[in-house]
Amino acid sequence: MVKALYEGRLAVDIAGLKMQTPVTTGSGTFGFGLEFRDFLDLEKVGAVTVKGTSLLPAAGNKGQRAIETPSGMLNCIGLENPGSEYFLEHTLPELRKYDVPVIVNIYGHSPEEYGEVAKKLDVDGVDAVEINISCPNVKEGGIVFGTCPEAAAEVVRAVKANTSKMVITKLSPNVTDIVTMAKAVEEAGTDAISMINTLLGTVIDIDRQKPVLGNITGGLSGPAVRPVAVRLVYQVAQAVNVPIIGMGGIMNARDAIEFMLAGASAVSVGTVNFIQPDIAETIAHGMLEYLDKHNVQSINDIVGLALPNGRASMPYLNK
Amino acid sequence: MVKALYEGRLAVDIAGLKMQTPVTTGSGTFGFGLEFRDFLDLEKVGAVTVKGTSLLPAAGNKGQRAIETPSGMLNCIGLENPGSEYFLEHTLPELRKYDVPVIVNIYGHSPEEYGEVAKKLDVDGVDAVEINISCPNVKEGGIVFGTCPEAAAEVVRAVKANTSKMVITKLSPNVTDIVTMAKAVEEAGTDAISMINTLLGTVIDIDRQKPVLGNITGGLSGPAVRPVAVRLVYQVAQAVNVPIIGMGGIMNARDAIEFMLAGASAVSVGTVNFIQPDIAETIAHGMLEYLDKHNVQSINDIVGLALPNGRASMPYLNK
Amino acid sequence: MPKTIATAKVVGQKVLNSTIKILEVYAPEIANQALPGQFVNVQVCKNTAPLLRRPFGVAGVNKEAGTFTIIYRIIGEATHILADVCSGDELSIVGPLGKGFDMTAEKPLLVGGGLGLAPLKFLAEGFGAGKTDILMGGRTKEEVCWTCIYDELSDKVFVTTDDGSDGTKGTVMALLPELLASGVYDCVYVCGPVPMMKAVANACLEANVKCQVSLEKYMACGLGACLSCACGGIGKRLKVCTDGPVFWAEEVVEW
Amino acid sequence: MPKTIATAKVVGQKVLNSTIKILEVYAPEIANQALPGQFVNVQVCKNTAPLLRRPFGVAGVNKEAGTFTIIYRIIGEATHILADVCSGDELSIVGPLGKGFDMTAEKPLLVGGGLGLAPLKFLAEGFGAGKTDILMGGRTKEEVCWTCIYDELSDKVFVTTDDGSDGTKGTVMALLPELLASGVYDCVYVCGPVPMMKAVANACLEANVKCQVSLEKYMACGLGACLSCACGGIGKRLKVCTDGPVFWAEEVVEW
Repeated sequence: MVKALYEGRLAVDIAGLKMQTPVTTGSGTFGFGLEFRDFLDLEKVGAVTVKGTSLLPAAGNKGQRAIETPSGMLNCIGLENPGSEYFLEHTLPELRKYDVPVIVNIYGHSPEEYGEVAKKLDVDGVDAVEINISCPNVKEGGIVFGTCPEAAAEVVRAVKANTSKMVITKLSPNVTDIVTMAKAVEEAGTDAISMINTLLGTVIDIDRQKPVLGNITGGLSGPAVRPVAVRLVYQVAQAVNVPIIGMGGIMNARDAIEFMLAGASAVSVGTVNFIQPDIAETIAHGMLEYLDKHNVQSINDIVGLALPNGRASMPYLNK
Repeated sequence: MVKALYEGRLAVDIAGLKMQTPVTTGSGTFGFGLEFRDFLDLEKVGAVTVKGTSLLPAAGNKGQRAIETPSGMLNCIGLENPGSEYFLEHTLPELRKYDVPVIVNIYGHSPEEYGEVAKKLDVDGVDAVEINISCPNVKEGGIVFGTCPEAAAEVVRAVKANTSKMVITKLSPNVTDIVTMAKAVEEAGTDAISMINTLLGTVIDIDRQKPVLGNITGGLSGPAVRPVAVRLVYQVAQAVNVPIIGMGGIMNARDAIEFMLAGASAVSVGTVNFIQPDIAETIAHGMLEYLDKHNVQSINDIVGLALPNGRASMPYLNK
Repeated sequence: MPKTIATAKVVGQKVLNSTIKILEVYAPEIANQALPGQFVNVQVCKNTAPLLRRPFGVAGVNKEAGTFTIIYRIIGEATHILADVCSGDELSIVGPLGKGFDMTAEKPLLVGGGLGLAPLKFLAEGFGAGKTDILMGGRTKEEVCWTCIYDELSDKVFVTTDDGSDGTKGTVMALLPELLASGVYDCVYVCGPVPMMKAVANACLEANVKCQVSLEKYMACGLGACLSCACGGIGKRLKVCTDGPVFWAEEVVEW
Repeated sequence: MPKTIATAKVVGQKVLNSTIKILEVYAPEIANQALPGQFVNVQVCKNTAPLLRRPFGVAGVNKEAGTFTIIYRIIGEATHILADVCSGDELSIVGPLGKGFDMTAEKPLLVGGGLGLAPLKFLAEGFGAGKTDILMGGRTKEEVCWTCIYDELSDKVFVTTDDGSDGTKGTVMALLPELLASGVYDCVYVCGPVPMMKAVANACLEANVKCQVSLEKYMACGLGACLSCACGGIGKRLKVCTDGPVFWAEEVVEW
């Protein structure tokens, strides 16, 4: 890039992925990035994470797909997407016009399928792939990859074997022991961890006496889940040797900084994109104010400060 | 009781515990009930569930013990309580002046200790005990009883062996598979299940760069968690043969009815007691309005209506 | 025509009936661009509950004054807050959003019910006073109190109510067939409850009259990102927020 | 003296300085019962965020009018909402809560800083105009603008500021020892930041002058149920909300 944004004070390097700010976008909450061009400068976003992409097009779920809940929302889009073919032909060329890293969130229904998508997307213009392991494993009768360490590890290995790109694995919070999950995917070779995916929830329409969502359950996101997300990042940061991209209910710079103090090396904004479509760019300004207020030069220097022994608590920072 | 409240339309029988309304109070959110006498008629509450009681007095955690979060709150009181001795001598006699069922929430740090508290509280005036299994198992190096089916079952057996009272087991939501937990405690003999306990979370003070809570993490409660709680009740109701007392973010009659449609036979109001101290009584009126609107005689008739096959989905209703 | 996040200043609110209010805000960047059929996404408060913006069809613009209006029913948490905003208050509003109505009709017939009559008002103004006829249906007289608005705007105003308390007894389908048979109208624009829109669309198909429908589906972003409002089109998926909310009736396969 | 949930009607708000406002509400059931040192728990909005009520010390009552006042700093989500309430608005307020100050002192010295000066105002009024002396400390002149209130209420008004912009330079401890040594005061009432209260309590202990402290701890219910605000007493646990907020200094072991 011609010139570093913000004198490079917000620049981070996530397992080789160079971002001008620590802020990327939650998969499925920022479309393909292009939808937000009216509101922000895509080149001032740390990285654009595009929506979950599968080998073939997917129509998603029928019925109502979203509902607001107290300080949050449930969604059951069902990973609707035009498929990897369409993405490579129509979307990626558009995105390549912008000087911003592109992370493609991918999913499949078997480790093999994950591998195929990863191979298909191993092309110029794609800077990293993020594995969505919160999907039912069709072969294993629909149990979710993200709740079983072995299954998750198998998916990560399948993806790593089929791509030259940096690989991020997105963890599900719907588990008893997230640290075991994190170590399993680290062991399997993931280059970074993003967390958290949504919490499973439902809302019932008491007049119709039926669940509101067509899929019955949906994923809970938004500020309601932030305390849970920060706690999980706080735990995992003390256990793994890979960087963490923290997410879950970030609404502003304060919240983003909270995740970084808890051990996240970068953050992702999700639901807030629906409310403040320019947030992925503007949040950077609040981060700079914070650095100035605390006399810190680089955003990297605040990562993990709130851990029991501060940054010494993070294996990743002490390799 | 001289006369049934509300012509008995809200009366429920939870494994032998007869309640005049389906509304009880979340342990730790209603003190010993006596604190709320200025605001409501204790005899118009379905049952009073008193705060977590241990064999000996407990001082609880140091530092800040609560913090508000978006549509919720975190607490790390640390189960401070005056102990079973004090409860029996000073509190219970006061409570016995009221014609209302009393449920005592109990906890220990080993199955034996749970058993001892249960035995101590196996007295007149106590109508049921609720087991808090979300406590660290000291013998097992602090892993939480509530996240391990065998450990939870052991606690339930220890309590059942030491009491003649109806036994409720309160499930933790911080598990991968709540159905397995529910079946384990059912197998071990619990008479009813209450759910959910709080979700583990934390908040970081970005200026002090430290967790806000003295205990670092706390339990998340309030409307923020309601979609998760309803989803878990919805799942467990389809799997067990015992009644469920649903709780988690109930703020009003609509929310209480939502839990019952999802399969709860009774409900518990928690955090809302801090905001509307009369809610445990007043919520009944909203329930009656709902019954009238839908031409239903008894609140029991709406339990489970939102399940996939309606009430037929509940083993408990089809024994 | 770029979408913007406007800090709109509330000009004032009027009451249409016991549950419906008309809100006028000053936001030239939106007022100057909005077309009939488009909508805006309003943030009713800065706290996290209610969290999401709420979408409202633009009910009219005053380009000279730089203002536009939305018409809403006070029904939930968000609209109760909205009902309390006063002249001078600021609201964050994203817009204009979506695609508007086709404006090429020679003699348009508008058909609407409920809040669907709000975007149709802007459409009637777009065609010009007296250019459109309107057929409105409601359950009761109170629900069709919109006549006070359309008497000024439209040429002929046809009314139906389920209980017969105003106009013809029945739904809009009690009058639509003969209106279509008259051969006067070359395009029908319908916005209202889904059953009404489906019935009208089918009637137009049979009568071989063009028909545009304005769909409403629960949406989180209004920008084509969240896919909450997706529906099925011919051989492709449609987004109500960006491909619509206005569609030619035949475009929509799965409503 | 029963606690009640009052639907209080806002009488009006006054500005004390750039960040502090005085809110007066009509709620006779609370105004007629509240004693100096007690507090109320205010619900600032009906939505779920902010969720909990916010506790504020009662700053004064007008029994004839049935009103009372609270004084607050506009600092967070809740107080920003509170700052916008207008005359006529309704607020749900629970109170009166907690135990108040001992009123038996012959010659009381009030010591306070920050918002701690709010409950002390009610205490000064309780003792009667001119009956109390007050020593207030702040960082700057702006923080001790409360003199305008206490000049009317108290006899002698002593002021200290960290930066010397008003009164004596330093903290209240710059003046307290000699005031205690004067032997004029038989009881000191302190409400302010914890370091100030600890220092004052210790000085009183040394000077053998009785001292009451009014503690502030994060609380969720204010009713003695949640135990968020528990602290350590002599051989027992104390609840700031029901055993306090006012304690004799020696009662509190772990602040």
